[in-house]
Amino acid sequence: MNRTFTFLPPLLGGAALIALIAWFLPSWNFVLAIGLAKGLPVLGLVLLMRGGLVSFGQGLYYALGGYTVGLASQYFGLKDAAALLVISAIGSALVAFVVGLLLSRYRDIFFAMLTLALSMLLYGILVKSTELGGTDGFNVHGITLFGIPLTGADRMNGLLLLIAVCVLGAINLGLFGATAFGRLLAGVRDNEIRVEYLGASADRAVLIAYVLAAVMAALGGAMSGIIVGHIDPEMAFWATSGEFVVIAILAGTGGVLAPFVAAVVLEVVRSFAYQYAPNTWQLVLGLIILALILFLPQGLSGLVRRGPRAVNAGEKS
Amino acid sequence: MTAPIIAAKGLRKRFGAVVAANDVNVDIMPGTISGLIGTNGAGKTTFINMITGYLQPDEGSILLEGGEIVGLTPRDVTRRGVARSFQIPQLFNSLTAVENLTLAEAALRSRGFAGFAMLPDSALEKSARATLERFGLERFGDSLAGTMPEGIRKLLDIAVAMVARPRVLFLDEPTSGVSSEEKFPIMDRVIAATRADNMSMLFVEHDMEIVRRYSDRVLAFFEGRVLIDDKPDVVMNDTQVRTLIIGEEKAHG
Amino acid sequence: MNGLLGAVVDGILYSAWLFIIAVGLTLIYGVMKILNMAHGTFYAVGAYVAVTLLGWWFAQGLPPWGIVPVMILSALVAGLVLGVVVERGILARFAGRDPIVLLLVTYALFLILEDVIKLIWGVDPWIASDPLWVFGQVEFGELIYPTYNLFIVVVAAVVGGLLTWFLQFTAKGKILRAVIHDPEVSRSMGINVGRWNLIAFITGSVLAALGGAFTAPTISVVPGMGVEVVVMMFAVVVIGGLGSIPGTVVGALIVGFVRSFAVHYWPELEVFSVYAVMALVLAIRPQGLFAGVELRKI
Amino acid sequence: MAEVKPLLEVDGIDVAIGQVQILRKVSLAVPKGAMVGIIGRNGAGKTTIMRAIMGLLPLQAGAVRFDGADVSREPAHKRAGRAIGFAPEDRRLIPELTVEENLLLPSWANHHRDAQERLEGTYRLIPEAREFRNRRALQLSGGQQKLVAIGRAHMVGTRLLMLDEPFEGVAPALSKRIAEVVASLRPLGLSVLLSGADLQHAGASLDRVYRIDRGQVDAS
Amino acid sequence: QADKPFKIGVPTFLSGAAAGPFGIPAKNAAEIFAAAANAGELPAPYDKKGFGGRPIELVVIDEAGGTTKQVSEFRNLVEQQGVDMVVGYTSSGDCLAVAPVAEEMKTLTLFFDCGTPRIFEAADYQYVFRPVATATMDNVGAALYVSEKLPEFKSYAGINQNYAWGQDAWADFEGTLKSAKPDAKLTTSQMPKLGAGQYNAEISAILGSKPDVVHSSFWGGDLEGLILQGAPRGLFKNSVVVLTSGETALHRQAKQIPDGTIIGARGPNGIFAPENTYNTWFRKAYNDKTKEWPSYPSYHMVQSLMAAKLAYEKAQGGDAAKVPTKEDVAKALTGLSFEGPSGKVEMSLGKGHQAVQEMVYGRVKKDADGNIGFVDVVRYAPERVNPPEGVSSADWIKAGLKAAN
Ligand SMILES: Nc1ncnc2c1ncn2[C@@H]1O[C@H](COP(=O)(O)OP(=O)(O)OP(=O)(O)O)[C@@H](O)[C@H]1O
Ligand SMILES: Nc1ncnc2c1ncn2[C@@H]1O[C@H](COP(=O)(O)OP(=O)(O)OP(=O)(O)O)[C@@H](O)[C@H]1O
Ligand SMILES: [Mg+2]
Ligand SMILES: [Mg+2]
Repeated sequence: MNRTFTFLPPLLGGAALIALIAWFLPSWNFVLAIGLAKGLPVLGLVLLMRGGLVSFGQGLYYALGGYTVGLASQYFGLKDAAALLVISAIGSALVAFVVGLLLSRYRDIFFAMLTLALSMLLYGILVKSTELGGTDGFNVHGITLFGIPLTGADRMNGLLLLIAVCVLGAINLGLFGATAFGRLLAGVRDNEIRVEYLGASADRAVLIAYVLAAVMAALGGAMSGIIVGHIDPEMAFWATSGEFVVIAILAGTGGVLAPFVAAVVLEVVRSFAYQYAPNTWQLVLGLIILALILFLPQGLSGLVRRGPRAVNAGEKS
Repeated sequence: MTAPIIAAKGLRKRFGAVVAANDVNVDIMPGTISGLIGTNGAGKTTFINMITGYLQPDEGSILLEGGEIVGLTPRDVTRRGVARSFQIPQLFNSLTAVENLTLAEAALRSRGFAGFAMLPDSALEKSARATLERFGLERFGDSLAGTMPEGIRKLLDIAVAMVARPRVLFLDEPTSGVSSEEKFPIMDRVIAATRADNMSMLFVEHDMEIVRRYSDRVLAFFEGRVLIDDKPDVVMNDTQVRTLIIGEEKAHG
Repeated sequence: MNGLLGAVVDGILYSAWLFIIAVGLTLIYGVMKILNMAHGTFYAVGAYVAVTLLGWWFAQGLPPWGIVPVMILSALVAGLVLGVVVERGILARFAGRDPIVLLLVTYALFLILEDVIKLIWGVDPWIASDPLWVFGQVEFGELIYPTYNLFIVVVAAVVGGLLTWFLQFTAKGKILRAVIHDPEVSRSMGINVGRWNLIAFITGSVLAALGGAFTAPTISVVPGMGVEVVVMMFAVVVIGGLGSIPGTVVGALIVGFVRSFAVHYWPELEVFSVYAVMALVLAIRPQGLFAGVELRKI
Repeated sequence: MAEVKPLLEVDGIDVAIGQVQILRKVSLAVPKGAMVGIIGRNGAGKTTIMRAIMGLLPLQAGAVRFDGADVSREPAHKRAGRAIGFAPEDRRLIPELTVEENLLLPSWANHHRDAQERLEGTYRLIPEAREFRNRRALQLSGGQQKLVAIGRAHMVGTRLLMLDEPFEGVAPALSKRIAEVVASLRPLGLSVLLSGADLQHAGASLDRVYRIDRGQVDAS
Repeated sequence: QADKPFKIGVPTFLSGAAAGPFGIPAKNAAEIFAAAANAGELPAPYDKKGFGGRPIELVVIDEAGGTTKQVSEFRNLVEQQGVDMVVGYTSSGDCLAVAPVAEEMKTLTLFFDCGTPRIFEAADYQYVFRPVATATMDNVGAALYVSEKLPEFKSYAGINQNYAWGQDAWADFEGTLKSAKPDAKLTTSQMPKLGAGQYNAEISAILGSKPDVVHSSFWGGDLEGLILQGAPRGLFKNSVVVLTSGETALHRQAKQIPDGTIIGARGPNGIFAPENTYNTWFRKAYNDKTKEWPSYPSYHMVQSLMAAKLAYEKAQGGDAAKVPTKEDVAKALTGLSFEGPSGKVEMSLGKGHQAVQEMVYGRVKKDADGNIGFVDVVRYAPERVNPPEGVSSADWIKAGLKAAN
């Protein structure tokens, strides 16, 4: 088998496992769903991070996905999840393409901050849009998939759909990693001068990764809107994007499964902290993050990867 | 008479008070190998930087097979068949040597929509290892570029540059940092590869032995000017070159 | 006319406040390459310590002129304790890790400190507003301001002046710049890089706490007050060019004035203003206004 | 002839970077006032030895002694304080400072009272540096940076000067002079440790040469 | 079964800026209520032990973390902690998001403090209630008060937080003035972001525009900051300032709040609460526990819990051994009318799920010792400051506070 596809068995296994857990522990399936929905933007972030780029503004697309679902179902009566997901994906891809034409020139902290600024601009607009509920946002209900209900008592269906979306997203990015553009990202991170002197466009690779990441984030936001049944500007707030970054770092850049695992783990940890340390859950969460960084230097994906690589030594030139 | 593949005319470049190129005129003929020598700071790297689009000359023109390339980006220049290595190697430090070469191949194939096609892992790796072997680097296939010794990085830098199969190749001090007993075998390999593909090549070098042995002609730079541009023997015996660059005359009084 | 004067005065006050805190952030980043997400929380701790000490000071009926030293002392105490504990206790353990991982470490720190603040000071707001009254008022046109508000401008000028003088004109400052650029080579030249890291981190923390201490009397000191601050400071330092002191001055002035003029003339745009100007500056100058220099690489 | 105690003694050191073992049981000695070369092909470990001596890499085993004192656990900046100067092969100047400030940095760091004299000495050694003393380091060509880096090491290295590949990338006229100059430092009691793929330039003046291959050293 | 503890989930802010002014007072109130109820020490008709004999057990969680988190935690409260009822939420966004989930999970949920009228105007619920009034009456009341009580009032400005609470407050205030005082002129409307803390520029802009009245729905640290920064700059001297949620800052900042400032308490709570046995009990119990006087969020909490207790016991129909169904309790709550520490409460809107109360405003007048007192206290009957059933607040205000007729 081609090495490109090695991620498939664990991915499908993981998906089946999550579905099983949700089946046997129904009281956890909402937490799992939230985790998975956050995993999608993280998946995109991890792709960007392979190119050395950290976006502090994936909330922009998370919100875009959520609001697409909300607006289309509220104002245009479109209630079918498949159609909503497709519209979210296409819409955010278009936005990301235009925005990306500017953004793809930026690197490092400047990329991070510009993405942050852009998502905060959307946040500002949403906050001011009282017709859309302002900061309170609004509820989304009655979304179905080809007539099958997804929420309420049938939320297992919603979770299954989400799992399917995650698997497709992960396969998509896994395969992208094997394309020329996908491989180029590592070069962009390491040495852009060399990339240019190989006749390739670093900006182009960044643009493509950015658009893909945006689509993932939008799908996550759309699924979150469907499953939570509520959307609000918080989705575009920097803290939301920041949380994606946190999960992405915990996940590490090693694979397409780790983002989901990290997101779910963090969500479960957070749930426990909320219930058992309501007054100090932030402290607990902070300590756990520190411990994870200390003991898993490569992120969760480092757990399954071969030994650590001394990347730091690369500062030679 | 054949036309030069690269014709640089009247190049000027200054950085504040420093004149790094002062009316530089150089023709590079197809299929030839030129050596470029000069004191430190003479403008050798600047010359390569201007040709490959990293720096824009203040004045002058550079024709690649008759077409103007001043104003093009490094990427565009590279796509037109010019490649280079660097005085300080430019590698993908967190990747292995094999990965560096496959990435170079990926870069080559990322032009246009072809970039979305999936690349065959094993085939790429095989050709990367073959390239390494050609440069005698097979031992380093799986070590990270960032952790390799300087000399190996130099070589890998050249190998990476040659993945694109350019028609003109510029090497900035290819053998500095390489042990002396290995300099010649390495140059042999590089020269063989260039000749095989009928490339033109220009290399900057401080080691006069190498220059004498491998160049068809030699250019000597001094303070942004071309001191002399001639056959190796002529250049090496030129008094100015001997005093200013090789530093022999002084010894002989 | 009055409106304009007010906008300018408010702009200066706001810029001064931004500068003091942001310059600490930029200093820490410059030396340690750590973008400290907990910087806003350090600011909050400075405010809490100051408000506690000030409350005590006035409760004792001690003379009002003493509050400036009290606030400086608060900042020093807060900055030193936080600086030493965090740098030696936590950051040193993660030395050499990827900057992005260090970012996550400071984020964890931010979470932890937010709760630690709650454990120490509770969730009720703290107030010590006497300084706003005891120094009287000044008038600019028709607008009156507590004289105390001008203190922050003085503090900002002193901080900015001292830092610039130190970095540009003293040998120690140039040593620090060497550390900023290349810690390893600095070590082999005989520079104690570990100590400079600590010094830079403490200085940055003290500056954040100083901003908090001088702001404390004018605000209600509440949990979470540092959360928004840190994003604002990121905007300032990014506009100015990370790691650059003159850049931070300019960044603070731009953000301060843009916000002030928005409030005065286009209040509905106030929320957008900072991010819009950040996007605009970056669109024109991708590296910020005063980007650091790189050694020639090729 | 009674063997005097060497100035620098590297005694069976093992060094690993990350998981990779780079040096194995490396020993070498630099007598006072001697000029010693380390020759080895690329990747043999020359740079690693120097970095280990400087304290930039931790030792797994063995010891480094300088002037009789065991400095194995001493941090790098203290070793510089013992008047060991190190010019790395990849130059590493501070780009935003001027050439002169770059040269003065070690003196400031080590509180040299005679900084100005040292500077004059360095300019005498490398007159080129005087020419571009007020230019910022970021603008220098590769070779010019190399010269300044050697000069900077010379500012602090009044007892031991470690030059990693000083002749690489330097035009022949200049590398000859560097060799001469380095040799001329010897009468002043300075010891020099040089590395290179070959040291023909230093050639005759070397008192002792160590050959290193795959992290192991033989004296010759 | 009948003496199994009755578990109540209490999501309220334990961290962030809302913890001090709202979350912790509410939590205190809930704990006081639970202790007193379990001991059977509440005034009649709340004097049965616990909930119809079942001891009350509180599960307090933090409301911080965003709506998604709250929806998730709501599910956890129900499915993992097995709570019988949820009484909580200060943030309107959380209320809006939780309501449909509560309905879906058939969990009795009482919102105790959030203000947005949208909840029961936009949807019908069976299991969701709000036994306190919406924020509409705060701002309608404030507008009525300034237009009726300040004859010289010609221009006004606003400073409100830039989120739904502040935006709605401002829209209601301005909307009501349009009909109550059509010739009054707007000078400037400032909307700094939530938690900004520093308002020098905003204060300058307001001072520069010289309004007669300044409206603010600020709360918590923002409110205190506005008072701290505004007072020395003459904000309260040059204009009459209306603080619709001013009550929470009252005791802490007595020194700074000048005479004449108009203060609201989101209903007849705290200082404006009527003299009755419940209020007497509550003030004493709260002060015994915390050494402070209760402010409106704690009134809101006790009031909500009282409604729940009353409805539960009503659903028992006098049979202390009976465990009523949720549906029975919901039915008992619907349209309930009861009396608590802040007087009479009628669940008369939103098909009996939404309470109305009277609204009270007064102007500060300190005595010689600087203790805060009030003059010109006006009590607006519920129907003057709340829309009639079936009409949304927004429409009602737009129509000049006139219903269909
Ligand atoms: N950071 C690192 N991580 C892993 N291995 C490393 C690292 N740095 C160097 N090495 C390895 O250590 C060996 C010795 O390297 P070193 O740089 O000391 O060689 P050198 O003799 O100085 O070579 P050169 O002449 O090229 O400078 C090399 O094989 C190299 O691959
Ligand atoms: N980007 C730049 N900014 C300022 N000055 C520059 C820049 N690039 C080159 N110079 C100056 O131009 C002159 C020529 O530099 P160049 O790098 O071309 O020299 P070189 O011949 O390659 O020298 P070497 O053999 O030392 O590499 C030098 O004096 C250098 O300082
Ligand atoms: Mg050069
Ligand atoms: Mg080396």
